[in-house]
Amino acid sequence: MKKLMLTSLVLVFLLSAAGLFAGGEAEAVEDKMIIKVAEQVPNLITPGVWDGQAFSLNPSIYDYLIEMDANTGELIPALATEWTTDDGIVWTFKLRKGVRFHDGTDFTAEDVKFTLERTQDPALGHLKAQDFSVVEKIETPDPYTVVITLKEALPTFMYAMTDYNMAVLSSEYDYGTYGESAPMGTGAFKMEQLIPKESALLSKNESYWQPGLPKADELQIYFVADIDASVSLLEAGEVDIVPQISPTIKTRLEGLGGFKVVSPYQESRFIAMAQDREPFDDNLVRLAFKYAVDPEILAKACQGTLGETIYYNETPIVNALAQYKEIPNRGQDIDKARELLAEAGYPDGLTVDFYYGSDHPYGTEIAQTLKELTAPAGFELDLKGFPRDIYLSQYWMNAPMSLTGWGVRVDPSMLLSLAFYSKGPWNESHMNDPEVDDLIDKIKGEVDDAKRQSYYDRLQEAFFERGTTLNLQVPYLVGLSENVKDYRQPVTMISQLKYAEIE
Amino acid sequence: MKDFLTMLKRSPAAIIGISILLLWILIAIFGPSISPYTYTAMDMENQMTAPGQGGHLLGTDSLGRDVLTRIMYGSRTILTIALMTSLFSSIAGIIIGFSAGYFGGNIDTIFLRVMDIVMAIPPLVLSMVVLGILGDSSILSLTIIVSIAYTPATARVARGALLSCKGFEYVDAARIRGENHLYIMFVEILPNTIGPVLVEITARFAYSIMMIASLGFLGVGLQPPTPDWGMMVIENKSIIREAPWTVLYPSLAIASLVIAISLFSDFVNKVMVNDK
Amino acid sequence: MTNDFVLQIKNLSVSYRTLNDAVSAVRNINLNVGKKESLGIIGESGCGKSTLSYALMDYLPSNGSSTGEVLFRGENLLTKTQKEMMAFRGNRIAMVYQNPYSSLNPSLTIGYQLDEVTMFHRGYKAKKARKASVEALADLYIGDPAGVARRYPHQVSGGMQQRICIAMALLCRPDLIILDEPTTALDVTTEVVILDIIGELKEKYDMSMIYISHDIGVINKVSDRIAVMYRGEVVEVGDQRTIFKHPEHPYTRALINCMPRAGVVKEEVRLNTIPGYVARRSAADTGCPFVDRCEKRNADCEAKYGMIERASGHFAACDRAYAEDVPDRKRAALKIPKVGNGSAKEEILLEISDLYKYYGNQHRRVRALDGVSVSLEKNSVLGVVGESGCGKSTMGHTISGLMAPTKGKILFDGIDISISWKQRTPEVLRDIQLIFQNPGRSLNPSFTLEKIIGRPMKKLLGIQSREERKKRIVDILQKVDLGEEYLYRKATQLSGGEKQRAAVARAFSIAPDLIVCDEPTSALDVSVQASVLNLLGDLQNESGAAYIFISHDLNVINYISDYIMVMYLGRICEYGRKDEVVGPPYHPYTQALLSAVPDVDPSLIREPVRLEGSPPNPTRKITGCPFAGRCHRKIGPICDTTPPPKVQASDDHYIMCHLPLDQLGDAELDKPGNLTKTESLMKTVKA
Amino acid sequence: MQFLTWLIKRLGFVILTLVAMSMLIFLLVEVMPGDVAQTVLGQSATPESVAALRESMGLDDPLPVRYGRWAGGFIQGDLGESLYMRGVQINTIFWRKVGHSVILALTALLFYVPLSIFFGVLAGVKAGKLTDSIISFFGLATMALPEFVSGILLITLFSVKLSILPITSVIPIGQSLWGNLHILILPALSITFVMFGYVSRMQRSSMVTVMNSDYIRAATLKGMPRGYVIFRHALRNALLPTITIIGMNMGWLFGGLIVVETLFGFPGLGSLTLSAIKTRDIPLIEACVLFITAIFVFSTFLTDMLYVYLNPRIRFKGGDA
Repeated sequence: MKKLMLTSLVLVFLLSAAGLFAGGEAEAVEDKMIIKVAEQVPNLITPGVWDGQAFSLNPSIYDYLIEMDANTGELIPALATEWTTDDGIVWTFKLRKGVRFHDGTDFTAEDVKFTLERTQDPALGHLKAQDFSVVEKIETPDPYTVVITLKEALPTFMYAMTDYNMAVLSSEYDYGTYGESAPMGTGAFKMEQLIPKESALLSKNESYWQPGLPKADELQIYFVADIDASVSLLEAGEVDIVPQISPTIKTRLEGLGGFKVVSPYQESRFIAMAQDREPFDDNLVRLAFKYAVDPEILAKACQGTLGETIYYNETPIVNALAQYKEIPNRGQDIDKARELLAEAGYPDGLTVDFYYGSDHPYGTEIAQTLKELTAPAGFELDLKGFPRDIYLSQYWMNAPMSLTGWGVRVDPSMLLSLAFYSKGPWNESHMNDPEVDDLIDKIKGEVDDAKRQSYYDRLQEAFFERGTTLNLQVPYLVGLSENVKDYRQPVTMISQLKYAEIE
Repeated sequence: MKDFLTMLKRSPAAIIGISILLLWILIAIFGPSISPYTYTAMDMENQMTAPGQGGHLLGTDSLGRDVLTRIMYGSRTILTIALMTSLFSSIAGIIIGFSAGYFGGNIDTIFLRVMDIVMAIPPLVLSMVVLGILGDSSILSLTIIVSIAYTPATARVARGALLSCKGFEYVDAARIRGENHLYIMFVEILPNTIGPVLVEITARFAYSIMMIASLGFLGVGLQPPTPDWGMMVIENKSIIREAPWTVLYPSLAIASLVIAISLFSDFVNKVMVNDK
Repeated sequence: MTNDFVLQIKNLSVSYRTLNDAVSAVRNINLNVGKKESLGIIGESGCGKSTLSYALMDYLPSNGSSTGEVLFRGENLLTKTQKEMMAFRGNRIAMVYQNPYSSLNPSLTIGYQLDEVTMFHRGYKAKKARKASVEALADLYIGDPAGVARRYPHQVSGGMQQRICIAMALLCRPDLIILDEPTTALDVTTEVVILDIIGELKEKYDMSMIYISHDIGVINKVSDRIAVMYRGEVVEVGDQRTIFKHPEHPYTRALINCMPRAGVVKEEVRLNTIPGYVARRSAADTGCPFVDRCEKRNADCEAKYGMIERASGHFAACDRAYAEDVPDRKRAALKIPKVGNGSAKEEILLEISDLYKYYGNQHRRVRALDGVSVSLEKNSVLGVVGESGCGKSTMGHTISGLMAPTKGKILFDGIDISISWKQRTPEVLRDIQLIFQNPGRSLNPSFTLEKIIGRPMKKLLGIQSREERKKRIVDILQKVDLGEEYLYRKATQLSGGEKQRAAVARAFSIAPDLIVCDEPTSALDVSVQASVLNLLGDLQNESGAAYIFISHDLNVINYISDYIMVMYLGRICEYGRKDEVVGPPYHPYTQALLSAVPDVDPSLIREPVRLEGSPPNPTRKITGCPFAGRCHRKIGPICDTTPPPKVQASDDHYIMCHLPLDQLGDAELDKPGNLTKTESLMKTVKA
Repeated sequence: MQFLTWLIKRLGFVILTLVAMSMLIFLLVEVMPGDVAQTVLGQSATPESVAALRESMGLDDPLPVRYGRWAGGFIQGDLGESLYMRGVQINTIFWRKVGHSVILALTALLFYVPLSIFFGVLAGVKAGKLTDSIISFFGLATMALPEFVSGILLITLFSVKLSILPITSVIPIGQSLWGNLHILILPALSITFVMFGYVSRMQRSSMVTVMNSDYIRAATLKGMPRGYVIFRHALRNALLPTITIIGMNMGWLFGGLIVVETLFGFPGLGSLTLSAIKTRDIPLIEACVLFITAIFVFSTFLTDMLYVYLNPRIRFKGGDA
């Protein structure tokens, strides 16, 4: 028996020793610049189909027609060298010459055409199907020119090209060959090895069109489901970049030293009140709810400070955009809220089912805080939290009240027609307001900036008066080790790791 | 009963176990009503305060909710679910296991095979798959699913207990008296299997607590803001360094309750089964 | 003389600590075992005889402690460490246990378990050890000893296992061998052979022996001197005949008198009983251990209590066995007329014809009943006797309805009841009752006696009023000598004898016509057995119910029955009135059984008939006589091929045998064809 | 010959169980509410596209046809295509994770089997003494801690305080598990914690039973040394129930792996199962659950064989003289 005991002890020892040696092995690798990222996306990379493409993997493999400058917010040419339109209906894109896909084939107008037409494939369920349904026809007069004719004028159409779903694919793209196991684009990095739900290894695209880029030789991405695990890898020096960390971890990392936390942009959390069903069909109830909310508490619950890291307003337009109109918060007023509720016919309060994705960042915190905050005014929120994908596929769009995360649309009009237009496909609050519809139509067709802005101003006032949504802006935080330089991620959410380097 | 108390006096482990269990039951019954907070009440002045500060005995979590209050409410949830699952699975197990063991023959063979098959899926995996796919974990669905997941095991125990009594001649005596099957199973045999059945119920009780905590940990258990201990651990895992109490105390609660029940179960086993 | 003692026990006491107090299991024992002497220790269960044997080996559980001295050839074993004891155990003192099967390690071969003894104690190498083991097995007349050594314990029969255990004990030629009820778990015909071997080997190897048993008959066969133990004390020691003929201690006398034995029948003698039961004894309890149950106690007897040499070599703690100041209790025999003898025949109550019962499936069919026909008169007792596996219990169970027979007919009062309980009418269920062997198992431990006895009343007599039932229960409880206070006791709170009385009460509570008694006394101590037998006799006489009394003990059967049926392998060997069956002419098997039964009276010990081997596999289809394989009177191939004819010895006595009637007498024993002891042992070697 | 018949019968039953189990799992997963096509296409799906996908996935076929197709694929080693990672063959990711989990499970076995048997035997031999009480209480306490609680304790001790073992069991890119065996230690230890209590208590009670048996008494009274009695006479018999327990709990062990792998981010079958469930990746769920149950069935089968081999009473059944 003692023998067994000894054997097991020896085993433990051997295993530990093996571990130590393994640790040493990694350091022996020659002098390459390697950027290591840990993120929660499992591995999914099919462009157009899932949100996870916003993470590091896709933007490194693929390119877009137009990029956004992370610092200035200006549009900069990428695969398209210039884009022009006269009336907002016919758009001409000139393409960059000499760009090659990772498999050596040339990048041409056919590829762009394929990428755009793919959005309308019904079996795919492309996330941009709605945005591009406005496209009438796509012509390729020569290999480096694409002419797009729209059904109606859309002066901000070029912004649609910056969306993360619009990575330019080779026209030979299909699941079988270039699908999830062997993705291929024109991007700064080439896929070397992909282990789904585990890790991906990317190497520098030596023939990248942008001279001097990418700066790193190798990109290593770990798919770690658990954010805490990712952070511990960062702390242990195993990785350099961890996106989507929580404010608490931010505080910790900053306290530890050797790390920095950046917030490239903010995301929105829309609290939607369905306009077509009880009780929020009555604007008094919506107003009552708005009066019951204390944004400061909400911000604290999200571990931030209102006005510094967290923003709150009653319109869907985020404060970082030029189109935003500053309207002061109405402030919490429980008495007023009760009054309004009584006026609406609910003197004893009311119960509402509140649906949300329980595993989405900030989801649980916001839901629980709202429940607490609005209870004194007479609202009883019945929390219905579901895993995010279940929430989205089964409950979202069909709930009296819901909480959903929204990425930033660089052009707010895209968002408005999607989510607040009465016939909008993602009109989660079932908003049906003639004035808002009218304003959205005007904004989309208006070429003159000042006029367009005046419509935006009026629209935001209308939202303040009778809108169906509350917008909580939460920071998107990325934890970095101190030696990471030039981490860029514009509001398009596309990380531009090609600029990043390790000192 | 007197024997029970005498035995109890001689078993310090059982006394500890029963005391902790009683304490938790008392907490579950009275705790919430003596706490100045509710389990969702947020004290935004005191986010992640250490135990003892700001009027929070065991500190607060990242939303400023009182950890002690949440643990007290949580004891209510977990005790209720665990008790119900252990009772339901035991009752179902007794009915199934007794029928199979009593009638024997093909019924028994089929029963054993079916149980083998169901038992091949670990209860945690079974519950996880069903709850995960349903996506909606209420106290009710959790109770039903965990009960079902545990039923094969309890049925096996019940069947074994019945078989150990079935050979006794008092069963034969009842038969040749013309008693019907139900009478024999539930009036003659059941009281004599009470030992192993009670042990099974108490052991199941402990397992249920671990299972519910584990499901909570995996995120397929109860949904927030229900104060579930396992969920409290996972919810606060990311702030374990900043506010270790938010993880430590729920963990301790789980451990102490499971240990207490296990000690109690051991004692029941000693008194009701081994001494006979 | 003192130096000749192999073992001297001086003032040995053993006590156990329990939760509440200390229990005195063995106290103040003084015994000597001389060289080559055989000491028998007799006592009822719980009297401390096994504890004594373990105390001699200095092997007590952790809560036990012993005081006194155990001098083995002058060395006090109790002061030795466990390590030092290793040199004695199995080497100079060896032990054989009651249950051979559980005493052998199931996962090691027999050879391995034998070899290790000499390897440790003699330092033998594997080969030599195996040689010694094989020789030891051969010593025990085990055929193919080398082959047996390669087997596992479960692959040999119970009798063989016990022989292996004995061989193991003898490997190192110990000075002293302790046998703790070595034959209790075995059938009588097997027991005879084992006892023979023990006697022979004791002589061969000049061993001293301590033989422990609850059965005076067995002790008589193997012991020179006998020690009687009661509640931890030796109350009397003396040589075999003195103890039987002139017991001094009232307990010894009472014990001998409560055993059914040859010539003791219910018509003539009422068995002696000892009131009460053997109670546990606490360490604080002093004085005469028997005083509570003693009929002969008087005011000053306790003062005079003490072990005194009453005659040369005869020690007793009391001399009041025949004290006349307290007269013997009257033990009037029942006024039971002998049945048969010319008196008018009673009506037939039960008629069984050609009854078959098979168990198992096509591959492995056990023929438990293989064509049995018998009938039973009203108000009579049919004793069914046979060794284990002969089908006697199966017969009882088919009659009582626990199972339906495979084939054949059972007519009860003219009604066909060859069906199981499921199809029987409530009347039939009521009229046939079954008393089980083990009352601890047949009374539901969760219920009170009120419910246990009241339930059949409610169910089968339809008495709905609880008060009415209660009245009747109290009546019947009083009949079985249990007071009203037992009404609310649970079965677990009763002693073995009380439980069986309660079971009897349950059977009688609904006034059945037929009671099947399936070994009702074999789980009980002799003193308790006697009272239950008396009770059964009384109640039968009183109620007029008929019994089918099943037992393996011919003495008990002989005592209680009117008719006896001897069974072997599912068939009847012999049937007849009691006196006809126990006297010649006999079936050879009956003869063997009768000769094998150990008798209480040492003067009656007969030279036993030794049977070969053990009963054959019951799954084998038998074409001839079932007993042919072991029969000492086998004629030839005819026995194996042709079923024996029914030889009618008198009107109601027949024998199933190929031999003619005149050759089935006693005298035939010594005729050629019967084997000598050694020959028969040699023939049992069939592996 | 008899053994062969037994083996064939037993194997037949194993196959039967697997078939029945696959049906059960298939039903369990397929009968659940929610439309697969809807789940795949998500929020933006139009009724036409859902219908198109249903058609192309064959979801409109009757249940038996779908089961036949699925099971047929399994038999040919085709685990199907992931729903969530569209276009990815499950085969390409599944076996790597299974390999990792098997290595983890075996490591855990290497830890807890000797440990718990050793301490179980020790407690059984010293039954009623202080050693026994300490071991028994320790066993109970570890058994009562859910894996994630003991795992967090281990992390706090070894990773946070001592910093000698990694918090997260991630395999560095370009390396295999074999070069990183140290990441197995903490997960294996947390499993050991739970299993130790369970197995050591079983071992203790079977040891106590055996030590109180007649044949141990007989062996002692044959003058055999105590150590010899324990090792040669008691251990083999006392190990039999433990072996059964260990074998029967293989499935349970894999269940426990889910929690442990999730806690440590270990890339194995357990974390794969959880992520499959969370993403409602039905083919992947089916593959994972079927594999876990298959492990249970086969380990039970192997345990039975081992039991028969070690137990002469069964091995030579029917070989009576």
